[in-house]
Amino acid sequence: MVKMTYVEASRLAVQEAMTADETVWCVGEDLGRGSVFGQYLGLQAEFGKDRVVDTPISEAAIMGAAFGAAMVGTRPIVEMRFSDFALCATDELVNQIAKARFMFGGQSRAPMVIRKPIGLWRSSAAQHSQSLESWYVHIPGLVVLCPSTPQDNYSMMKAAIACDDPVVYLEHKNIWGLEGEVDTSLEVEIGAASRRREGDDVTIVSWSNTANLSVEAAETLAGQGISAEVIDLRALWPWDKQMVLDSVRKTGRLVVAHEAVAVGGFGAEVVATVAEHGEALKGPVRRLGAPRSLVAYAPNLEDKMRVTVDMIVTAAKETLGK
Amino acid sequence: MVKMTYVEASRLAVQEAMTADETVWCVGEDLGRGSVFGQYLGLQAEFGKDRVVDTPISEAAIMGAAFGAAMVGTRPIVEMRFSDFALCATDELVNQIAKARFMFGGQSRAPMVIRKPIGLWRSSAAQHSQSLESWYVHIPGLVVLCPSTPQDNYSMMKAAIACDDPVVYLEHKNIWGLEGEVDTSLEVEIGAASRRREGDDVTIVSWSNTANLSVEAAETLAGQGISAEVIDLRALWPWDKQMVLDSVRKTGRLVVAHEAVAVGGFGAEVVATVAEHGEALKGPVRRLGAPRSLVAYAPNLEDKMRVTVDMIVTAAKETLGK
Amino acid sequence: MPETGHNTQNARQLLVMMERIRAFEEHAILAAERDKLVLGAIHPSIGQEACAAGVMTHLKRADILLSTHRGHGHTLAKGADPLAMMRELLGRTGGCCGGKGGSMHIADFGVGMLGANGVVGANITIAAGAAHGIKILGQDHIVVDIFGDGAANRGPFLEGINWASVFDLPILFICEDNQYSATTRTSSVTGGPGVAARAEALGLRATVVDGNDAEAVAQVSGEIVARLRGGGGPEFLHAVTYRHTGHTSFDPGAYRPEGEADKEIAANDPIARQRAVLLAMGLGQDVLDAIHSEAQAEMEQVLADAAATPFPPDEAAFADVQDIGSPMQEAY
Amino acid sequence: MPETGHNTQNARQLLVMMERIRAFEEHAILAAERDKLVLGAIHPSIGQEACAAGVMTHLKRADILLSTHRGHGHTLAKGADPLAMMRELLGRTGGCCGGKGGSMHIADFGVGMLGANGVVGANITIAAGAAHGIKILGQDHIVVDIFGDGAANRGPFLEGINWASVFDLPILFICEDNQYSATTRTSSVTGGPGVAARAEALGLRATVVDGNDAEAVAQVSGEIVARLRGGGGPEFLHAVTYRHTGHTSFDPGAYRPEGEADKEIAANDPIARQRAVLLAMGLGQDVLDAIHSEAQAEMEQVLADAAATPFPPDEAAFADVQDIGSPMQEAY
Ligand SMILES: Cc1ncc(C[n+]2csc(CCOP(=O)(O)OP(=O)(O)O)c2C)c(N)n1
Ligand SMILES: Cc1ncc(C[n+]2csc(CCOP(=O)(O)OP(=O)(O)O)c2C)c(N)n1
Ligand SMILES: [Mg+2]
Ligand SMILES: [Mg+2]
Repeated sequence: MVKMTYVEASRLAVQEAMTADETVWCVGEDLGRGSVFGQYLGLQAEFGKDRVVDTPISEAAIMGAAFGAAMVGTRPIVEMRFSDFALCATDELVNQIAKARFMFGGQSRAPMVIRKPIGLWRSSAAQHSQSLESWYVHIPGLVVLCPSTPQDNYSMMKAAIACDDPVVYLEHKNIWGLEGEVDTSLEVEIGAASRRREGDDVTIVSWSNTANLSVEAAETLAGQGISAEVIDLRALWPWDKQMVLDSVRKTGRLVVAHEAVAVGGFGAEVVATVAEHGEALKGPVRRLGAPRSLVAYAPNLEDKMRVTVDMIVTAAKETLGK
Repeated sequence: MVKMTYVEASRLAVQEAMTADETVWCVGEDLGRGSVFGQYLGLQAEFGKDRVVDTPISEAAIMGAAFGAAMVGTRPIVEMRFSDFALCATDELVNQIAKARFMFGGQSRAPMVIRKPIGLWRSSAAQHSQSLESWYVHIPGLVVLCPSTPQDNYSMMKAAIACDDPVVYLEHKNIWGLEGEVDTSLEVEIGAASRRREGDDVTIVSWSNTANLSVEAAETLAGQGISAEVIDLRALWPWDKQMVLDSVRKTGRLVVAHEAVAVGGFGAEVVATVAEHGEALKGPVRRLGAPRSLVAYAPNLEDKMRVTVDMIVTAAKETLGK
Repeated sequence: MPETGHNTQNARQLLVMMERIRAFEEHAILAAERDKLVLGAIHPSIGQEACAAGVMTHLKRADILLSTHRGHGHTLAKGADPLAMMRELLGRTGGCCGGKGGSMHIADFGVGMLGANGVVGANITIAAGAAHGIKILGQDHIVVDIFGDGAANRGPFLEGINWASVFDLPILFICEDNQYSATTRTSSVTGGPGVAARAEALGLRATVVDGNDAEAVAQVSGEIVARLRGGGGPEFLHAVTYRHTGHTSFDPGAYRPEGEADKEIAANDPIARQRAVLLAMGLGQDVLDAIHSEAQAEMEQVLADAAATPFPPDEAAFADVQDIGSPMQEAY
Repeated sequence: MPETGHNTQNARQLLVMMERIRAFEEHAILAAERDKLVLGAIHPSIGQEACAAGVMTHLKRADILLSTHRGHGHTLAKGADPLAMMRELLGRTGGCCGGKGGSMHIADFGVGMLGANGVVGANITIAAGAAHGIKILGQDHIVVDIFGDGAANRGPFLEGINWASVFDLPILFICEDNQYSATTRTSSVTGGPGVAARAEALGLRATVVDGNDAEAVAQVSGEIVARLRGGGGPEFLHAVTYRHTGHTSFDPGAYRPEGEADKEIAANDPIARQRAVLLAMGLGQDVLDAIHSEAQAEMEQVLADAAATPFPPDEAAFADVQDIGSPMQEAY
């Protein structure tokens, strides 16, 4: 067990994977200086400019070229800087990368990790704050991961690099400095959720940084005599339906919480799935997400878009009729 | 009432709007020859090349330039040809058009109709068959419309052009030739669903071409003594929650059916909303959409991605325990 | 007759390949229109065969090719099996993409053909990346990417060519310019002196060639390929040609100025021009006729065989999407 | 001293504007670093003021300007109120975007400034469209779009400039080239002879100017604007300058070669150079000092006033999203 931050954890995973496999390389803007959040610090010095590649500001080419290089046998790690800018490479990701293997009848593979930091950070306004994980879950061909802890950002990054499918890897911009113990021998199976806390009264399903807030909420609830189970999905495709269904069967109550806009968010998929399975609930379902508005620059307005610990606590209590 | 096809209906609406308002113009590839499906046939001859503009193959510029022109006071109708190609202009639509008014504190408007023909047509494979309506619903700032009949493609196009918000207007590629009576005096309020058929036993919620299949399914069900109510949402944002909730309250049973991939589709939003409102249901909920796979070229494989009339009938019967 | 630097054998090979491409596409059109066996759109390259034939003579199997929606000719010339291709157009088992891609996504990775693309211009960045990958892996083959004149107005043209320029990649970009972007005359929507100037402004050496002259294409592309194999940087070739048909096999092409197509076909058909080259070299008309008939016969058989092949098994609809979270395990 | 073609009055105005821009940004940095009042990133244009000052002298209020994330100078020079701008940077009521955009989205439609943009290169197509709209409406003003050297590697550069070229629009594209794309030396990721060659290859007349020489910028942009007003086609201006600070106010810029910044600042600071011009014209040092102090005093007051302004009302979080389906009626 080593103590490290969320950003150090994924950096270590990348560094180890690059050491172990010569075909793994990183590509994106400003990587030689570590990229915006220090995710690549030191890697160019260690592996050289040909394996930690500084690119022009050409998101479409970064994504498209990485794909071409993946098709001929390399394993690129693609840095999009802010998930918002990745929208400049949507055709490349959705029409090309996600579909090639199928369209070409299995002739090609795209073993790529596509890193798109998501989420509210601080006064970054509408073009630097989005969380669009539900988009990618809707696209067949893609694996979608949302690590929320240093341990997961280590183990899931390792799993993502090892995966032969294109993986949309969504780190959260607000927790680069989050510290935690990391066991580098721990392997995470893609698609297995993490039960961050056990409980009997209500199930809280979440992912990314909101999972951390959900754990906090569960602690508050515990202080009020309510036992909440927190499931951090970690992977949104494939996702751990079974753990969610089992938990809801046990608790009979469900809160789903995420940072993205609620309307059309992946929370809808979770709630709809539970509804379809006909689980008998003992209280109303609660789904928390951002209102269908935009992230403003002014901090007080920005805060209006946040799902907070308090909101999760309140929602959990509502499912219990409290 | 005049009989016309789905494609003629929207063409007439565009032609009338251009006649009434000099600032309305159309922009896209090959418009002078009517575009791929004849949506613009005759309009360049009538309004000239400056108002029915043939563009380079530059989706990003088509979208971005139309937005710039909208900001200075024109009302562009933007043709994306196939919704799939619109992914080349995602930054423009999502980061720019949808957000500008808010980011600029209300200084700007983007009165645009963005036409993106969706859906399965015939042997068009994975890059020419997508339905991504749920993506756009998830983006604050956008209105999302999915007309399914000639009448709606007339009236809703009129409403879309009159609307001061950016409207993502999703026509379905497989029903250009669908005929129907059109009353050109009929106005449709954006956000009002259409009750295509009344019924008491089960509510079928749908949109776009799947709404037409749902009407067929309801006819079949009627023959088996089951009375199905078919709600064609027509607008996905804003959407007519009230009509859906009222209907479900009446029937106690719900099927949601759409052509897009089920996982992360807008059907999840509908089911989740009904669940959150705690409507007491008398049978299991059914959500129909494409499997999370890709559209193949071979017709038999393509068919595996379809939601059919039979599937809707079966799902409705399942909600009734039959 | 142009200076060729080729012997009769090479010149003859060019004709054979062009005849085979044309015969393949003529039969594809028959399959679509007469037999209703091709349900999706096909984009014939009839009239544009010189580029495919001329360039591919210089590529080895391990070299990589990417193409466009109008890619049958390139694929065949790169060495793909026409029966597998025709099966693909008919959506059948044994199609080179298992019937899942169709004409617009034709690909044969076994011969280094990494795909046509349904999105105009999208392969430009992907091809640059294939060359980048080759460089990272320390391999010595080269990449050729062929696209249309319309693609030069899409962003990936700038981003992909700049990429190749910056990373000094072993790639030849070819603009096979048939002068039309679907139904629009490309010159009417394209600013500036032309695509070669655009490529030069991005740092590439650019060459312009008569794209209806198979001999000339073979010659200049041979020189370029030699430079690339010698470690030279990325290059650009602008080959001007003409599309004899409409944009798709369904399109009569009626928007073209009266007489334009007839005139171009009469004056510049690359097959007719190559026949003239061979006649001038001393080959007999009978030999030319035999080349033609053989190609026609080959593709007639190919179509018959393809039509007799079954559709793919239904399970293929869920195969080859992804390993983890595959719809074969979990489709909803 | 360059040939100016300006009288002292004009030369003085250029200095005044540059001093005001610099003072504004220096106070913005103070607000960020000393006062912790600016929470988001700000991208100072210190060292790059010549372009803003020189070009904007020729624009009327109705003319349209678009800019980048590094757009304070352009916006101020176009005529925006510095207090409204500083309030925007502090996210306050009365900010030019109501506190909702911040530095990266600064805009003042009232003076024709249609926005900075957080996405590199995105405004190139939007600006072309603004010019297209003007043409459709039969109006006679012009559009100026300013972007950085890094933007020339994005697809919209090609698509937007080609668009302006094809539709012959009244627009001037300016590449304000500070030689860096964030922390990367732009020349290391840019192929070919330069951005002007790229614009020429797309059909635009292109001019290169010393972007640290306000007089030269004013002169050439005056000529270009006159041609545009006279109905000339779109043009391109490449102004080479240098960013004195790091990429953002938080960035020390340590990746720049030892001594580079010091040398550039000493030799090429546009304000120092313009002072020298004015001294040579006979103005006294006291006048220059007064211009400086006035600008500083103005912006000190602006910062104090902005800091004293309240944050926007919470309801603003839901306003101005859309009319139909507005979150004010329906937020979930
Ligand atoms: C991004 C994109 N936009 C539009 C289309 C529709 N489309 C298919 S082919 C074509 C014309 C392409 O012209 P060109 O690049 O010259 O190739 P050609 O068809 O002439 O071979 C168009 C517009 C597309 N496939 N992709
Ligand atoms: C599409 C996109 N990619 C990346 C970024 C991150 N980014 C912001 S500014 C910048 C550098 C831009 O360089 P340049 O265009 O030269 O402008 P400058 O900052 O030098 O004024 C980058 C990479 C972005 N905002 N948008
Ligand atoms: Mg063409
Ligand atoms: Mg720069």
